[in-house]
Amino acid sequence: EGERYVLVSHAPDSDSWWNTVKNGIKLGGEQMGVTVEYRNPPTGDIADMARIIDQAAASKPDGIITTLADFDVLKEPIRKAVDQGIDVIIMNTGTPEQAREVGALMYVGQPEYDAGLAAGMRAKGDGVTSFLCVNHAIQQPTVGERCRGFAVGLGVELGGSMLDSGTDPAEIKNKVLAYLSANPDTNGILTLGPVSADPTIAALKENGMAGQIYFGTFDLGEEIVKAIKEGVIQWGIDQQPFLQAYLPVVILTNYDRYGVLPGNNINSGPGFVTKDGLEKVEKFAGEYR
Amino acid sequence: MESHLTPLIQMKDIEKHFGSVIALAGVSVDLFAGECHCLLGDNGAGKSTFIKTMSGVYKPTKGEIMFEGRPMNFADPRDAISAGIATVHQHLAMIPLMSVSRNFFMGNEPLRKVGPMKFFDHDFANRVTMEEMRKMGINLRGPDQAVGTLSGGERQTVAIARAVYFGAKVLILDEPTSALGVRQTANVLSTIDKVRKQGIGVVFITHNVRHAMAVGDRFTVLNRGKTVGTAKRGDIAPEELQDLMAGGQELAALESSLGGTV
Amino acid sequence: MESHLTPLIQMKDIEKHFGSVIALAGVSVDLFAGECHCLLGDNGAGKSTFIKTMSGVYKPTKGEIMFEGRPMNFADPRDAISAGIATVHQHLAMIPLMSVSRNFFMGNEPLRKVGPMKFFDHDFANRVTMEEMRKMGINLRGPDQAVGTLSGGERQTVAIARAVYFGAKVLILDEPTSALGVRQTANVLSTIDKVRKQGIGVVFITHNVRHAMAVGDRFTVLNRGKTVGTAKRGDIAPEELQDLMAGGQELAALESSLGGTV
Amino acid sequence: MTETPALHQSDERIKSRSRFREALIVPELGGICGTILVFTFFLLTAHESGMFNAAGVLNWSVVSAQFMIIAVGACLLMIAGEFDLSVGSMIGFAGMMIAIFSVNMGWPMWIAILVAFALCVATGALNGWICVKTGLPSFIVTLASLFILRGLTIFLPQTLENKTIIGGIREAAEGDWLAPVFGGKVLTGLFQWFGEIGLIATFERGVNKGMPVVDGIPMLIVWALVLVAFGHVLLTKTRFGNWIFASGGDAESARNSGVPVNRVKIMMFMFTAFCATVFATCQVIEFGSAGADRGLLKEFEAIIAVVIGGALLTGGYGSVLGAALGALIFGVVQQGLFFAGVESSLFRVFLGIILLFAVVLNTYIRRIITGEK
Amino acid sequence: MTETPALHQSDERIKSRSRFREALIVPELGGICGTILVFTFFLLTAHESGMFNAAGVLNWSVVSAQFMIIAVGACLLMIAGEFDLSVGSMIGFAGMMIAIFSVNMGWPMWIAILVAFALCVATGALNGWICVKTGLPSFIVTLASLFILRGLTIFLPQTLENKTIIGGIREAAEGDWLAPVFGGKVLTGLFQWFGEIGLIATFERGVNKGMPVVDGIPMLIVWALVLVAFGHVLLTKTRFGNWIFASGGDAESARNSGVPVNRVKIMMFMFTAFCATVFATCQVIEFGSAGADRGLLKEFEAIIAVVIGGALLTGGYGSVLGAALGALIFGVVQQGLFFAGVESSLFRVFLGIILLFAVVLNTYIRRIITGEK
Ligand SMILES: Nc1ncnc2c1ncn2[C@@H]1O[C@H](COP(=O)(O)OP(=O)(O)OP(=O)(O)O)[C@@H](O)[C@H]1O
Ligand SMILES: Nc1ncnc2c1ncn2[C@@H]1O[C@H](COP(=O)(O)OP(=O)(O)OP(=O)(O)O)[C@@H](O)[C@H]1O
Ligand SMILES: [Mg+2]
Ligand SMILES: [Mg+2]
Repeated sequence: EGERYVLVSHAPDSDSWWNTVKNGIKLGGEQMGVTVEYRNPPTGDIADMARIIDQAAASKPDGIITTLADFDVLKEPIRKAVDQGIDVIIMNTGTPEQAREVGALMYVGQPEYDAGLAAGMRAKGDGVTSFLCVNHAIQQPTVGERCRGFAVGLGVELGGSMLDSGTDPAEIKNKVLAYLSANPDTNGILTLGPVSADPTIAALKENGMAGQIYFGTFDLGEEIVKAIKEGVIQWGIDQQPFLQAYLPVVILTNYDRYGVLPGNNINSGPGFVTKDGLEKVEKFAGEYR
Repeated sequence: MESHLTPLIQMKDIEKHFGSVIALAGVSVDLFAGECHCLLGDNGAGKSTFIKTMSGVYKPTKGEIMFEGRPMNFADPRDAISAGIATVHQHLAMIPLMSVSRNFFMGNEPLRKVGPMKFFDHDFANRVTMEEMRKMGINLRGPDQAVGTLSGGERQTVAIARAVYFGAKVLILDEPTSALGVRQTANVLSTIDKVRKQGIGVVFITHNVRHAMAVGDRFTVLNRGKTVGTAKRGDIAPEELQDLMAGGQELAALESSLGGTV
Repeated sequence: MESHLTPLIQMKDIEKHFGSVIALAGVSVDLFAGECHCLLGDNGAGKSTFIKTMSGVYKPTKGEIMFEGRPMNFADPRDAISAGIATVHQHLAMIPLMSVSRNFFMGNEPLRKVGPMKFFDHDFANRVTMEEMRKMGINLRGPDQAVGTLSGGERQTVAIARAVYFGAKVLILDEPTSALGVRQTANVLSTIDKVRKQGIGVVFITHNVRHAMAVGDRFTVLNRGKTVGTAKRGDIAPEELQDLMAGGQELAALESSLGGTV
Repeated sequence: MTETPALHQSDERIKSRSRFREALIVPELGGICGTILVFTFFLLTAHESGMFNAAGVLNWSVVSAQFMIIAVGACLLMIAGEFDLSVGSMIGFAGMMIAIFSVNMGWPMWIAILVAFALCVATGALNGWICVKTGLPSFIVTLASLFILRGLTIFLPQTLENKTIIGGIREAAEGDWLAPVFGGKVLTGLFQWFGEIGLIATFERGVNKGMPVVDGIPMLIVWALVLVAFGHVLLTKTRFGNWIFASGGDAESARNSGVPVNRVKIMMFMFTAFCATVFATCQVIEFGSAGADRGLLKEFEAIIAVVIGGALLTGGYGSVLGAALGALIFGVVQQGLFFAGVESSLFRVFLGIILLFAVVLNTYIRRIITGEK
Repeated sequence: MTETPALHQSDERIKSRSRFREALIVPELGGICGTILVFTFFLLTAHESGMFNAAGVLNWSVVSAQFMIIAVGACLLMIAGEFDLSVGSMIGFAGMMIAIFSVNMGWPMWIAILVAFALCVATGALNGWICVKTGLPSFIVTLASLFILRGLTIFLPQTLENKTIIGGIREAAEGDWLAPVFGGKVLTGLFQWFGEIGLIATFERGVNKGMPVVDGIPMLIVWALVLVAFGHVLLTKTRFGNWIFASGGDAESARNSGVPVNRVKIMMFMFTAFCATVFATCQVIEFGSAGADRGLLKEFEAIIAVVIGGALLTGGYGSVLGAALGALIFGVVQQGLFFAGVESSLFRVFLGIILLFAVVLNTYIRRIITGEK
């Protein structure tokens, strides 16, 4: 009873997607009767994140749940935490192999590159030949991996098709419009989250290409779900961040209390959300999905 | 004759401390309408500090200010200005980047009504500025020349012309002639003379005995933050006054080698 | 007698334009060692601009500067200083936030060797500063008082004391006495006198005829950016000089009403 | 009084300069040259990309209008001698407040908008008050507000709603009388007609088939123009404008001359906050959602536009029209780079270079023409 | 020469003030008070959280040391009257250059490091040169470099490697003679012994089992202390220090007095760049990878530390020791908030409030003690 866990993410403060993760640990913590603290580097600087893991370890929690956004940077602090007797679970980014290497108990998440690759292969099957990838977080290396995977899956060069869009919705919208106007042969769009997806939807509605162009996105949000329903977006990749946060809390608690542990890593995604079966998704988008 | 009237301003036992520095240690001065009261004294005697308490820039640490017989407490220079005290500070109150005419009317902008709205009347401001500066002996190149490009004396003249133009009941001049040429100085002195005759009280700070003697009705000498004494015109000789201003020290030795009154 | 020697500085037909403004339209002045050359003239006549070209602050638009007989081209004030020209500008070259002693030695810091390294010799700087200021008649509270808290005259005295202390061959003083009290003025004038006797050439700008007459060997009057003329001491009466300074205009009317020479 | 020589005497000391050259010496000059240059450049390099057809023009106009709205506030504040680094956070905060009030609390949209305005303008006043009272530089004070407002923008929706993006604002705004003032379009009839007579291209496919590509001028642009006009008149034609210049030029001197410097500065902080809130309101009404990451780095973009427009960072000099031109340049360059198909990760590099180029050009032109040394 | 009255006369106009109070009037005062306050606060509230055990102390020390390294540069530059907003981007850029040179191009580590230093210091010099030559405010010039450097930091690895993180630096640094100067640890023997006698907790499992949790003082901390000492001596004890104060206090006056203002400013820009590169090198050597997101917003953190440390944003006044204390306060507060378990989205709110509080306190204490009005 009353164990204390710390979840460390690599996301900057303003990244709204991580909110679902916070909801996951909140619910997990309540249900298991443990406290879970959420920590992140305010600017998304991964070197700062390493210090936060050190700090978390120094405060002697019962376990740490962390992302592995940059293996090189984070392996040392995580391994040190493990060596001090703290149980660690890797979530969200990273790979099962890397998780094993740093001595973590297990990995729960969706390897970004692989998710992008799967999406790219799917899009290729649907006939996409050239694409635009709207990246609202160019400085964050993990998100870009999705584009890279997508390009490889599609079998085309990434080249100039990744758009450094910034986070201002009007600018994203108008940049997408400008890009599409300058590159009229583009027949597929990939957005990397609600921040880039919402204005892109608006852009497509404005230039009349909504529903005409192949459009996939990562992560879910209210507008995205609505757009899937309207047929503007073909699919959204849900990596189920709620599970990425909720499961480690449950697993760590049970491991601490009873010593039980699943025998394998858990891939929480990629799950393709399409028009079918949107009801629950719609209700909880941005909150638990 | 003045003693029968209430003074325009009465400053009683003013003290002003800056942290551990005692700039004024009890100075009393009064000013009647229509007189030119010269404030004299050595460097650092506290003259500027004193007139700043008079014009609302500083609050005195101790002491009382009476304006037209009523105790007065200026919260900031704006209060003093609206009470009718116009001041030309030693470090001029000019904005270098702004044009002469904007500076001239700063805080007293002339307005022109256009329907329900009031706009800055640039034409009027420009005209008056050129006119007033010409009266002081300065020919401006144009009213929209930036003050920052004027010479030191030209700048000072703008400040004085402004104070005189708006001067209401009291005009305070802190070393107005220090940077001025001969002609401009003569103009300022005769302006003081004219203003005084209109019934305005003038406080005039200077280090130049001749300038003081030329226009002063009364002379108050400060030394090291204290009043040394006040004398009426005619009661004191220039040489005596000069000795007082120098803090009572003998200047004879020096003067002889340099030929006459400095 | 001076005409046999080469002048220390010879400025020939100096012109200086600021954009469309012609501040100097051909001014020639020369300065011999051991003389005090007074530069006189109305406000805006171009005196400050002229000495700034002399001290390397401005590059002349046209004209030639000869220093000790050789043509000279100062790229910046540092060059002029190292050539031996010390200047006290009208708008003082003091840093308000810095202490008096740091200001005093700014650009000429005394060094103390500790092994292979050289450090700022604070003790020496403080001692000299207090000493020199005392000589000028100012008692500082301490060498680490910030210049910003000094009175206008005190500040000016620091600048003059500094220039005199470091002054090498030429000392330029732009209205040094304008903000000074009687005692400090006397000190500055006698300092000029002393310095001149040591063989240093002094350029002295002032609006006060009496100050000019007290120490000047030659007088050059500028008007509207041009040289009006140069006169030797004794060749010209104060009243004449005064008329020249005022741009040749008659001041009689004014003077009579204000009592004697301004 | 001595009579001075006749006026014409003073002319001997001024080189003659043509009227044309005189007229050029305005703070807007750099902005004007920059605008001409930028348009020439993109007309030459990107005319085929659709940058100058109706949709393209609207595209960069909207982005420029956004910059203009915040640049006007930043410009007046900068002339008054202060900075506001919290503009970006304020945009996020204002949008979030509107979302919370209207969607979560279910208030009518117009109340939500008005309360958000009141809150933000009060925050601006607080910023100003702290600066004025403590004498601290506004850089530091508003840096603190930057952190605080951004923190609240993340924390509040998180606590109230478990989300950091709140949507459904468009629905909440339906039928409201105030919302169209920020999110609507004007002159739709005119554009419809343009489309019909073929002046403007029409959609060839999709749901809007047959409609004109541009169907009206967004209120965002109207707001930008109104604010620019207001700011310009305020600054150059009124008493208050003189006070703004004076407060920024030398606060001490202005105070000694009776200018209520503190009041002027606080009011300029409030105006900046007002502009930020206009920006935020237009944004949430248009996009229908408020996010915790809105407005990031907008404070810098505002400052950049103002400086390109010829204002001095140190205060006391500048022009609202210049700032508006700066915003236009900034918007056109930013969008133009995308129309021109520049590799997008090089976008920042270009932005930096153009910024530098613009300000250097600005200074240089001013020097050539005014003949400063 | 007139003899002046004896010296003691001048004392009548000064209220007596104790020596202790005199000694307090230093720019560091606010920093000292702040440090005491912050430590007291966290000792009371977070003493059980492990903040003050060996690992905890090391944690906030390292973070504070990081701040110190960039604060020293920012402090001297600020005193010299300029800003550098490109510090954060420079950190990212320097790290990325080291990574590209050593990993991609396969140069020996020491060459990579030295070339990166040369590049960055040259960039600093360029920043300074542009500021000095054009007379533009450094705010704008370095804002441009912020964009350019960040853009390059994203573009270069993107083009070369198709990603924005380059790893494998630790491997490349193995056996190099220069790398340990940035990434090594000192006093490892002493800490070993501490661990043996039980002063420091030891690892419980893994390859390091039985080793102390803290096994030495990272070179980062050594660099911080060395740079602070160097900066302090430079500023207060040398001729150049006087020039720094003078250049920032009033560049025009300093120039007229013969101070080579331009040289001083450019050198301070170079020193700031040097500090940023030290930061970056320590970071890449310690963590083994360079990313495009490194150093984001570090420029503000440096400025905040310097201002908390009592320097004036307008230049001409400040102290390196104060800036170091500011960095310490900032580091302790930032990590302490984590230790104290503050809700992470409120972290920024706290940061903002503390920043504001610190500077207000700073000004206020200075006023009380010096008795300014
Ligand atoms: N803000 C301040 N802080 C500390 N000391 C001050 C301040 N202002 C003035 N002083 C001190 O108070 C004394 C009086 O200064 P003040 O400027 O009033 O002298 P003054 O009589 O006008 O001299 P001057 O003739 O040189 O202008 C001086 O010694 C000065 O150093
Ligand atoms: N930087 C500048 N830009 C434009 N005009 C200038 C500049 N500096 C000086 N001037 C002009 O040049 C003329 C000469 O100025 P200067 O300062 O040399 O006069 P001065 O003789 O020193 O006057 P004063 O006795 O009042 O100090 C003035 O009319 C002034 O307006
Ligand atoms: Mg004075
Ligand atoms: Mg002059």
